[in-house]
Amino acid sequence: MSITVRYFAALRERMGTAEEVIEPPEGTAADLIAWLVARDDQADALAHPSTRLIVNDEIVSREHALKCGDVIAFCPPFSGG
Amino acid sequence: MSITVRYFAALRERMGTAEEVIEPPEGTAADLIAWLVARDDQADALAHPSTRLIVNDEIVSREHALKCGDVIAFCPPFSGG
Amino acid sequence: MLIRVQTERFDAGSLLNMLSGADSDCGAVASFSGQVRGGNNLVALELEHYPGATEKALTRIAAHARTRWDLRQAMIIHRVGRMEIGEEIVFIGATAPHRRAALEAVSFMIDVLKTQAPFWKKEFDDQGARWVDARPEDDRAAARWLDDKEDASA
Amino acid sequence: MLIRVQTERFDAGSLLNMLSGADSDCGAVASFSGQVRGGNNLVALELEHYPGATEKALTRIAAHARTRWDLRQAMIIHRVGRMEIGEEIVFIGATAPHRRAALEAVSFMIDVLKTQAPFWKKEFDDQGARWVDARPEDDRAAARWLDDKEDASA
Repeated sequence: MSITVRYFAALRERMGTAEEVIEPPEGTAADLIAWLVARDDQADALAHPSTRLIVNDEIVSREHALKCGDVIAFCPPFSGG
Repeated sequence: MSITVRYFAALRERMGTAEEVIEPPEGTAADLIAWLVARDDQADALAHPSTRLIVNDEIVSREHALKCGDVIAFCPPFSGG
Repeated sequence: MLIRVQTERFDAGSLLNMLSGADSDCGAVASFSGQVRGGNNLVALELEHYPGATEKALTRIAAHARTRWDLRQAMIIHRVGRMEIGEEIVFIGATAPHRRAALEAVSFMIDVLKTQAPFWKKEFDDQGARWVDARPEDDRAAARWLDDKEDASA
Repeated sequence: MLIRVQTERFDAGSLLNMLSGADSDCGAVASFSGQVRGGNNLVALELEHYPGATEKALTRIAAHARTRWDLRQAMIIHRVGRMEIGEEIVFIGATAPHRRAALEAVSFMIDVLKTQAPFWKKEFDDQGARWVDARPEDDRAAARWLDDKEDASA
């Protein structure tokens, strides 16, 4: 399935890109993280417990099932305000 | 001893005056209240537990000992803000 | 520390901006404004106070806030005299390096002011005038701060 | 309800006055402003955010405050982009018939914003730049509101 992945702030700098479109197998956000880490060691930061996931503009847990066309964003801990 | 007594808000209206200078015997604020009530039935409101006492600009309890020249104010419950 | 009791109207926005621009090591500015609330056929309020004692009470409240929280500025402006619906009555402001201190100090100052500063409100409606009673919930709100002496800014 | 994410500077005083004049049945207006705090050789901040998701998060936070307290207005204005020391970052405001609702809603909105809205701060000092870490005390401050579902406005 086709998924758009976005990286923000420190994770954007670490991944060296703000956005990519990938074709992972079906699964949850956790499955996607494992797939991304297997693809590229640099992606281990995505697996850090402090990383927040936003799918289609909503914060989700790692158990969230992804579907084709989803936009998932990997976010370091928020520090606004 | 000479004491200046001030009345505020509803107590001012009830006592019919904003200020008077009186010559009560020495004693505490509680003694003064008893003296004022004995002088004038209208003054019973001064004895109400909700009445606050301010002596020389400081909130005091009924046990506060008065001295000659003090200014004591009888205050209904505050309602500012 | 700025304490003022005045009959003149004031501009809450200007007061807030005075606080905001005061210190470069302040991350946080909090404010509370009280204004005359319409309803129940209210036409206007009249605020009486005890000149001299009022200013001392407000100064003590702001000083107390400054010993309890790490503040830079503390401001209490309170009007007296006659006020129409929607007019400002009181402005409370605090600045601090960190938000919790500014927010709690403002809550503290308005809560304690309600029960410790000699102001009295008289409400005028189409029937006449009456003095506003003290509210038990105001006593509880103040007691919450005054009974609990520990620093709540953590 | 006014939610805005913008690069432009804003005037906190004007925003406060917008709130103050809005409703005649409002006795209380509370605000919080966050601004860039100097110190530690800080020169400037840069705020990154997730366009779209940010506005949704802020809208959800303000709507949540309105279900939890009896509010008339709720306002969240947050800047993004580069900001110098002393510049405003965020303005939070609420109006309500009663003060406790306005004060608590403002504390709630800033506490929850810190942990639930996708903003990231980068600090620039004389050594270079670094991303600001999340602070455990911010998590605790937000959890205090989100774990405790009862209405605290009593």
